[in-house]
Amino acid sequence: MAPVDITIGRRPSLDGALLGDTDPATQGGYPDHPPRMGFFTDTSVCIGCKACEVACKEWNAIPEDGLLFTGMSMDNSQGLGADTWRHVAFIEQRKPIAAQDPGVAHEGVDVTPLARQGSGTAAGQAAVTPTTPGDAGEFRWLMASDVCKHCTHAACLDVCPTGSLFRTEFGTVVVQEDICNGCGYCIPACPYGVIDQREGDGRAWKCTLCYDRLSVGQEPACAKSCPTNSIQFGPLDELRERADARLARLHEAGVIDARLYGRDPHDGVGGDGAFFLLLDEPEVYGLPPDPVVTTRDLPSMAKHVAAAAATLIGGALAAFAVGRWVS
Amino acid sequence: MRVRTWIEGWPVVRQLTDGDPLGRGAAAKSKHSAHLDPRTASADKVVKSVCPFCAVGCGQNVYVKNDKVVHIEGDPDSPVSRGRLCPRGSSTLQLTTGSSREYRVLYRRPHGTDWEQLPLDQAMNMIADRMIKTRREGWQWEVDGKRTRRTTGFASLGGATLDNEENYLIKKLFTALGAVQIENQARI
Amino acid sequence: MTEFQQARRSSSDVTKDGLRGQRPDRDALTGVATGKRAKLRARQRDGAPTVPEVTFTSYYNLPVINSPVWSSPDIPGYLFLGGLAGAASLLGAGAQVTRRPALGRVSKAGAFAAGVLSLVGLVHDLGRPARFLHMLRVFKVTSPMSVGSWLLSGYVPLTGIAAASSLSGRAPKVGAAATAASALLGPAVASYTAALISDTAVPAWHDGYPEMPFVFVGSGAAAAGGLGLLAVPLTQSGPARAMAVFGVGTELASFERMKRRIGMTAEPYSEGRGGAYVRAGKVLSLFGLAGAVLGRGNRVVTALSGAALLASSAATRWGIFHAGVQSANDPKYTIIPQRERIKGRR
Amino acid sequence: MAECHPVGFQWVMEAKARGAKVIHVDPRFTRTSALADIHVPLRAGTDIAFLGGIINYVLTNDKYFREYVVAYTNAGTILIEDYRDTEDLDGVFSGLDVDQRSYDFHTWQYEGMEVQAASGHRDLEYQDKAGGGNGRSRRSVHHSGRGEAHGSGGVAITGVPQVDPTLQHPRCVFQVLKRHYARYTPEMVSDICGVSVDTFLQVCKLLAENSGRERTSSFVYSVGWTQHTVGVQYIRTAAVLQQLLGNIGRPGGGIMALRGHASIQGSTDIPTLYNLLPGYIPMPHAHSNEDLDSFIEAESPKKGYWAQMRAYTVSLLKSWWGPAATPDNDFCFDYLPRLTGNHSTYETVMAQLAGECKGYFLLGENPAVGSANAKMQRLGMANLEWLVVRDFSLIESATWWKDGPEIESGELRPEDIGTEVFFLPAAAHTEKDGSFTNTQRMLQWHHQAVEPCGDARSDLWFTFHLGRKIREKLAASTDEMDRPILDLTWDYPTKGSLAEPEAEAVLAEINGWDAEGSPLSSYEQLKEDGSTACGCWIYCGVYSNAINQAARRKPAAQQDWIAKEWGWAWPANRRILYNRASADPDGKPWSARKALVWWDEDKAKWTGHDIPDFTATKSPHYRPPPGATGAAALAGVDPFVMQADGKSWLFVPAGLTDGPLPAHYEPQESPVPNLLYRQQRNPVRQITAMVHPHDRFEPSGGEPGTEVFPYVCSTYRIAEHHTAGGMSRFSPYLAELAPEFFCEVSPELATERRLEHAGWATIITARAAIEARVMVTERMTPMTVAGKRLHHVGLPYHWGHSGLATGDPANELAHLSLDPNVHIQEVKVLACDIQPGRRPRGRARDALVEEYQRRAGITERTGTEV
Repeated sequence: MAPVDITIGRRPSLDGALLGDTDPATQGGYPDHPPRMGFFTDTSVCIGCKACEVACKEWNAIPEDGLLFTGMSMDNSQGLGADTWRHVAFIEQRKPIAAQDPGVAHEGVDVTPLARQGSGTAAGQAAVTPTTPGDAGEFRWLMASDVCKHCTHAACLDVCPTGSLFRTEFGTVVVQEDICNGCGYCIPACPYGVIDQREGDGRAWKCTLCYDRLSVGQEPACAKSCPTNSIQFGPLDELRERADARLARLHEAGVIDARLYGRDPHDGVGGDGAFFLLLDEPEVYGLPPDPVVTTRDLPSMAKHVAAAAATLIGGALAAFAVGRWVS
Repeated sequence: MRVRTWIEGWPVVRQLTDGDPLGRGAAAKSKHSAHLDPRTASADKVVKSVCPFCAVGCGQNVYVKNDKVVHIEGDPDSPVSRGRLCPRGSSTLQLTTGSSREYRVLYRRPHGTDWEQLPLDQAMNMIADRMIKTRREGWQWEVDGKRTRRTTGFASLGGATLDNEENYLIKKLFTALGAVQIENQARI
Repeated sequence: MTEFQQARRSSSDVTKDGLRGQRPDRDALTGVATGKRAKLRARQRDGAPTVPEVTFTSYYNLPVINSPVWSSPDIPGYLFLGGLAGAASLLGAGAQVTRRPALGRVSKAGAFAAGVLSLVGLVHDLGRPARFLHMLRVFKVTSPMSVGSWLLSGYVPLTGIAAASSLSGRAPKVGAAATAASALLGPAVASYTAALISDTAVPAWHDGYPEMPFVFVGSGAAAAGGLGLLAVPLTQSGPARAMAVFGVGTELASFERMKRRIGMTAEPYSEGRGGAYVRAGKVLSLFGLAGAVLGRGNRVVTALSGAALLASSAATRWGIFHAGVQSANDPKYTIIPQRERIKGRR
Repeated sequence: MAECHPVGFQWVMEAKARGAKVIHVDPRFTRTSALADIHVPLRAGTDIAFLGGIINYVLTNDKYFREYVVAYTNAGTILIEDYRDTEDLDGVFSGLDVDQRSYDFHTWQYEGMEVQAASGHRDLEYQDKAGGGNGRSRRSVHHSGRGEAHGSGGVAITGVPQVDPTLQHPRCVFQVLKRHYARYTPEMVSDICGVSVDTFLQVCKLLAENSGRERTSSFVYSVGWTQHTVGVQYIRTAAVLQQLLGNIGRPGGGIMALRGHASIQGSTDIPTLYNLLPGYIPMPHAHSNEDLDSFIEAESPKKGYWAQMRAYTVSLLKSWWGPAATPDNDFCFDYLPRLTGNHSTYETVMAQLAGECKGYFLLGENPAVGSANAKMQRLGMANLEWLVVRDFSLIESATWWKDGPEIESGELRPEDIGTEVFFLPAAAHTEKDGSFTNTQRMLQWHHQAVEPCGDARSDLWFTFHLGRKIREKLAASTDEMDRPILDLTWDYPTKGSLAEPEAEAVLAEINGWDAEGSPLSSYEQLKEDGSTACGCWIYCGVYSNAINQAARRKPAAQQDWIAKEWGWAWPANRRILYNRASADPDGKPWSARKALVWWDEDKAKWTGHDIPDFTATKSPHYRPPPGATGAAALAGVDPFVMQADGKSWLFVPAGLTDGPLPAHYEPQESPVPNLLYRQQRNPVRQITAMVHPHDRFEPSGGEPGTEVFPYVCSTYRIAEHHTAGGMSRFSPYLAELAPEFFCEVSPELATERRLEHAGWATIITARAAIEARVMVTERMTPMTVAGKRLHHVGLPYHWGHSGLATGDPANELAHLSLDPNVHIQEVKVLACDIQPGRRPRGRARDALVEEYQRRAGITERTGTEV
């Protein structure tokens, strides 16, 4: 038996294990790894065709996710889950993109009372496809393809007790179907509501960023299908550069609402491996405005747990100390 | 030996040995993950094809393994589509290999209330017989004194989803049989 | 025509030598190139892009995060039983030291039974129960469930040995060692589940993480004390009575503190199913506390108060469980605090 | 386009990235609108008014590309004095025969010339040319329409046109055009289309600014233009505009048809259509003693490439009847069945109902959902003796006898339906070799990947073996009736255990061969003497050098953007038709930044990025000698080589059944009167053959009862599904994306009719009542038309009762009033009512429709006026 090698030098630094800008593949024990790969989803050119949803399902053989007419504009898949790994959101708004002339005219109707919380109204309670209130004659239809963010600091991966969720050499986060025992911990841990349990199967499923395809140098199925290049795949560094240039160009062109989401390596999850260019606040698309990886607070939690445990011991000691008088 | 392999393979041990003390990466990788074999890479052959849905004509690569189509995706070489497919094109694998496809001849007899099965060859003979009969019954040598040499006994509809070669044979055969009511989606 | 528009006029030429200037930009700029409204927007382009303040909105009021798939009674039961077991192990060890054999038997047996049942609950809730052993595939300090699994896999056998020795009277030294070891692990067993639920994106759970361990150990202590009051003769139940008082006090105080501190994300602890359970737990614990304190000499009242304390602990865990689910299912609990946080940073 | 052709839309985005402006004109705000620069919602059915308004703008503001117009169009050609425009006759052209509902186009002629109808219509003049004939046969020819024959152009002219290059002559086409569109003012457009004057002028300016010498603009359309009673004229209006702007034959120009099926272009080129033979050669009509010579004489022009029609026809007959086709028997020309009028799919349904047509093949088509007035389709099928359905799954057209709407309502019982139904599973494109012709006329080969399973077979297999069996069964026949089938060349090689015919052998026959059997490489090699055979002359060259050119797949990255070595486009692998027009009359590119093909003076030939759609060595300075015929009769400045005069036509002197210039008519059913003319509808729309109790029309334009159907509904497609759903509703991944039939309405209409978002609504026309889930959305906008509020009801039409995603077919609502040129139904505009809640079940459903008919005072005469 070879001597167990626990050389310190091969260990990644524990700095940045839970927060901050870091290289997750190195953190994951891949000293020589390919560049970190990711998605940049530019929603400003998304046409909402849903090719990504179907291509993803075809490649990964994901089950059908229910036949439900939702009334949520053209979105009948509702969100990411165990059986939907790419999800195209549709939002109808009384807002201009920039100088587009949308042609619609609804001067006579006030949509505000119809859509109480704007686009945030549940479709079943609305009198109209929920619309963000705004000026009459303004209109835009936002579409955005959502996906697992492959966080730099991934809560799902951190809390997984079996090692089913693991960091790949590409810096992505993948669930291993031969390992997952369906404990379900990753599901509420994800700040984006991405991963979920498959009914009848019991295991947790989510986007793998087509780990199998990446391993032979092929791009993920969704990015490959995307007709308008809204979903761009590549080394994360390149994507970030491209996204910055794109944002600057859009701002210059008057698309003032444009913003990057998940691009910042100093945000609550250390930046996303799959980040987005959005045209409105993240929550409009169903994304959390300021997600934080829950394990960022783990050291503090541990301290509180320890203090509570000590308190319990103290309580027990005290109980026995006073026990002889109270019986 | 086996025990040793097992112990060395135990991720908890690998956490210590493989430079992944937190067990979040290399140490946690499973056997399955270590031997992923994407069917685009393991296919026996890649067959060049064209999307069967709309008329844009996007290129498709059809991946075949053990004489089964295992995947279909866009052909990046295509100047039409550059490898991209829409949701319908992306569903081609399901279209061609999905469970909704019928693989048996079905027959409904006149006034029948359900399908019956029929051997293909028998069905072909029955259809040929009916065509000969109906063609004859609807035969018109002349209409209003002018030679027509045709039948109006049977008609066909369809072709826009078919190959040029198929349309050619349909038009050739049915015209030679004297049929004129040959139509397709182009009119609709 | 604005300068920008001029620049945006098609720059792609088909010359005799081929295409020229075909990719001035990687992707199309949408909704910017028309004349009629360009001026209107041009004004807004001056200066840095500003994003207008928004009030709460969401995507069709759908939850942002996925709700836990954990089911009741498995998981709230697991939380409850883990607390009961951990605190009972301490009572068992104390009983051993202070020579209260009845209290020892009940507490040790209780700890073992609760430990086993909590494991059963955990395994039963797995999507793939047959893969329970995968829990020991890795040891992850970042996963309270991983740490807890290793903890329970050491702790439960120890409580079993302690209980067996105590009930049978055999191998007293082994029993004593096991009792001591389980008492060392007990507080961790009673408290780690707080980190387990807090270490999620569920607003009501995560936001409460500083107080949650105290609520949990308090609740566990109340339950373990309650068990003692229920099943141990008056002569030996003194420490259990004190433990119960300590537990209820810790739990109620910590809970109140937590709710006050976290603000709106505490709403689910007072509303709906979660709120109802929490209220029931509070009433039962006060009832139990009163019984424990006032019914000191009465075996029946003591037993009843013990039962009430056990029930209150369970109700509290059920309440916390459901409140968490409620907070996950309403997007406002995810979005509004995050919005506030962003505002606070500006 | 982003909805139905998303992958094609990447090129729109590419153009946008290079600065192109995208204008989307559509009643509803779609995925395309979301990314367009301007979305112009206009009232469905008013495109001619809208485009006519732009033509008027271009003409009155001198925005047309004068050099192009003068050189390449018939703008200067002078018309005869007899011509009367809609200006003169309040909405109709001269030559209208009200009783016959048809036009005599003899008054639409050029001065001093005789213009023959375009290929499809020349038979109309058969009487004039070949003698004989009577009014009745002429009418039948007329009613057959045959506008598809324009697919490859073609017209016959004799004589020399009189041209005024100054465009000043009062009877020259340009002046006629100017007068014709003068009343299409911005205000009028606004009133008719419901588009604001501002928006309309903005579109005009953008289009005019972006056209001319230095810039080009392109139009893209789909069935939103074709499915009207004036569908052909919609596209004609765009053609007039694009000619005026100089946008034809040039890079970045053109009018692009986005077609919906993989080989719908191919099925028109090699037509499974009643009125055409391969390569747009017309099917012959019944005349007394007609032979090949008189057919060619009547059908073929003397100039341009259509002058060789005899060679094309003889080569086709040789490829069909081989050795049996000899000069002595007219190459078996007599074997071709003859038409006696219209035999289109909708007439076929009427023939089924009448019991005349007893057998029916459905080959990958689902008329029970996808054709207009779906109920009539089903009733027609219920009256058949036998029906053969070939498809992947059990589509509605295969199962209507079991679980169709008429069974559900109790109107029919399976026990009472005598139709014998054969369902034969079809092979998928992965299971057979073959070629598709895409919407750019490009043939692409798909290779067989696997053998089909079970009984699934290709249609090549089915047709070949069916023919083989029939020939065997009739082998002993001496009946003259059976000669054509017995003489047919039908000996294709087969392969594999299933005896699948070799598709490439069929392609070789389509391509054609010479007397030695060597593949031909160009249609210019085709001979009149029977020494060549060719199954489709426009496809000649696809198998040149015995190489399957359609299977060429040189990667895009290894060639220029024209990608000539990917697949093969007809004719002769030219990618942009009439590209001679990209150069000026001297052969130089109009602009250095718009160079496509040009005359190379040194090499004395045409060269460029694309293959020149022109005789390669014909100098721009070539002028035809007197008496020249065929291609030689065209000058070096005549880019439109399929036209007998080499010019593109602003004014169409012959070839269209409903007028030489497009004029706005209201749809068959419209709540709005025609504001431009007294003539409400297209006077020659095809309607009379279709009058049937299940196909009643509604009152229109303010007639009593119009108010019963106050809304305009339009059927269309969405990205999630494919046409009638046979290829999408049975796939879970597509079904879940759009699981139910829904209608789209504006918040205003929802308020007016108390429609509940995500609830149910019932939509009613004079034909049917259907139910749909309601999508209330601001994407649907109310319009002000003729001073009144007008609402649209949007109806995606993909659903039926079978498959995973189900719902009522929108086509139940449609009627059978057709375009007179091509017999396409008007499903893009119908008048309807909408009410909250689900439709009645059983007999009550019909009762509701009858109640509406009664309230609107509908009789069999309603809506049938000229």
